[in-house]
Amino acid sequence: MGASPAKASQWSGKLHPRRDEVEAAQVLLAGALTAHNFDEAICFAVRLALEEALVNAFRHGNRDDPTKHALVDWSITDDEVTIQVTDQGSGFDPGSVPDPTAEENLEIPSGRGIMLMRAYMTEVEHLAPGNMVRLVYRRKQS
Amino acid sequence: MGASPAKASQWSGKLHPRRDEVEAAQVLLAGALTAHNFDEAICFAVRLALEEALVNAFRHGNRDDPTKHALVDWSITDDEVTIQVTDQGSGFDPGSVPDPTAEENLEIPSGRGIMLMRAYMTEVEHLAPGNMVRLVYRRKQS
Amino acid sequence: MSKEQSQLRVTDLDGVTRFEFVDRDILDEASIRSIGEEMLTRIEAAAKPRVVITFQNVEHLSSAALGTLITVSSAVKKKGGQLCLSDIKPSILEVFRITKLNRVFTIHPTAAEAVKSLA
Amino acid sequence: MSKEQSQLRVTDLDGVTRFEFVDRDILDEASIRSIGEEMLTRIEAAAKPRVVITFQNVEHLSSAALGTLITVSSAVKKKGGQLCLSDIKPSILEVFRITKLNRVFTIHPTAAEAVKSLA
Ligand SMILES: Nc1ncnc2c1ncn2[C@@H]1O[C@H](COP(=O)(O)OP(=O)(O)O)[C@@H](O)[C@H]1O
Ligand SMILES: Nc1ncnc2c1ncn2[C@@H]1O[C@H](COP(=O)(O)OP(=O)(O)O)[C@@H](O)[C@H]1O
Repeated sequence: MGASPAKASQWSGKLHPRRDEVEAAQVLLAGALTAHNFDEAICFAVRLALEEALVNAFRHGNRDDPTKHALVDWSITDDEVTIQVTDQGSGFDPGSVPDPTAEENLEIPSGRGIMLMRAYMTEVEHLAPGNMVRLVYRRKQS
Repeated sequence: MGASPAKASQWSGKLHPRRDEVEAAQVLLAGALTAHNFDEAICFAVRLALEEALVNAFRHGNRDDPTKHALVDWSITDDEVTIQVTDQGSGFDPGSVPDPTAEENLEIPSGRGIMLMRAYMTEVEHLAPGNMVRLVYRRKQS
Repeated sequence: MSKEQSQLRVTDLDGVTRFEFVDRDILDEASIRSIGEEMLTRIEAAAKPRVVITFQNVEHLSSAALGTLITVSSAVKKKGGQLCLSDIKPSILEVFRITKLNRVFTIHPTAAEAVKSLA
Repeated sequence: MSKEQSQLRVTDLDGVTRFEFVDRDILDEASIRSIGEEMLTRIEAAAKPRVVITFQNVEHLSSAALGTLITVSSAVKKKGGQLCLSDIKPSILEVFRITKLNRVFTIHPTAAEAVKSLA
């Protein structure tokens, strides 16, 4: 520890299913991304992925139980953003989630969260049993 | 780790000297305190102490350098709140700070941050060399 | 900001109903639900709804908001009406492309063009 | 919320200037500075300033805000004027007590009483 100009920004905390707490986490995430020179497009992508992960944690994982929380951890370097969201649920099988972009699913109102995370992030990994998701954004080599 | 209904709420992050980040941290702190059944008066006290510690970290410790940050850590149980704020400065001697409530200092516009922290918290400890302050609030036995 | 206020501005343009979002972010589930309900109430009240939803101010939206848009679109279709979207920022348009919802919705650059297409 | 807007409401009551805070929190250093500057400008403009600062909406303040109040108080005294505070919530009053600033400032329960005391 100590506040030396470290390479990585770490953050770790418990979030309750309240809009003000979710927004607070997004503000801190945006601040950390900006400090590591990630641009607006990347902030947009990472913020969207975190939003979807938190909605899933609170709704599906914690089944809308307001007394349950999500643990959020992130680590940000100049090259890479890793976010982990853990809920208090029993998990699920991410392989069994239907493709929302299949013609027959296009008009179903739900089921787009995971695919958006996958589209915007470099890696999306649901760790067994499925109550923990790891989101990675890796800067493209230029 | 894991999101079991743990006894302590941990939080740890880097804050930049921006109002939105400080407010975000306060929102998360209030959420955590409420989850541990601390009442409004205690939220008021703890929030004020964090505010003063952060202002000191950014202004005196980091000398208003906007590229520097403060590390904030807290741990909250049902009985106790511990907050640590670390800045990137070289510290100071907290023993040499004049008493702002002495008659001759009453009309000086500055110098009340540390005394407010001490008044509202159970313990305030400046860890050597002085760039780290540890604030503890302990619930009174009833 | 009180969440009691409507997050939706509603205007009538030559018999076309225009819905405009007030907030920059359409993320909050409670807001999304109340926005959806307000839209559905107005759509149910119309004989043959003609609706434009404009995204002028919108900077962020989530899959929950996309879900509400689909529900609204289905309600409009069921009544034999028509729905268009307009004024979608490039970053938000990308969300519609990724989810292939640009195939479900008719999207116009501006509200004026959208209204004209329904008139 | 734009920080460009004034965070201060100013009213004239029988020649007494009343300053009222708009925000619930007087914490943000930039806001505190601009509030202080606005107060000082108006005090400098008065021959013999009579000023009431009311805390109706104030839920939080910090030592930086106390500092500004002291600066304002000194400016008022220097011009031979008078300053009172009013409508301070118990939690905020406690901050004045702890810092012994209740000895520096004259504090009234309500703005009406404060204005009356200066009239
Ligand atoms: N954290 C989680 N815990 C349990 N189930 C989950 C979790 N995240 C996602 N799921 C399951 O995966 C499905 C698809 O999720 P997603 O793509 O985000 O769409 P939606 O949330 O709209 O259903 C959900 O309906 C749910 O069954
Ligand atoms: N983190 C810090 N780093 C260096 N000096 C500090 C720090 N915190 C406090 N100080 C010193 O202690 C003094 C008293 O602080 P405080 O009581 O908060 O009042 P103020 O900030 O208004 O001066 C400051 O003026 C400063 O010299």
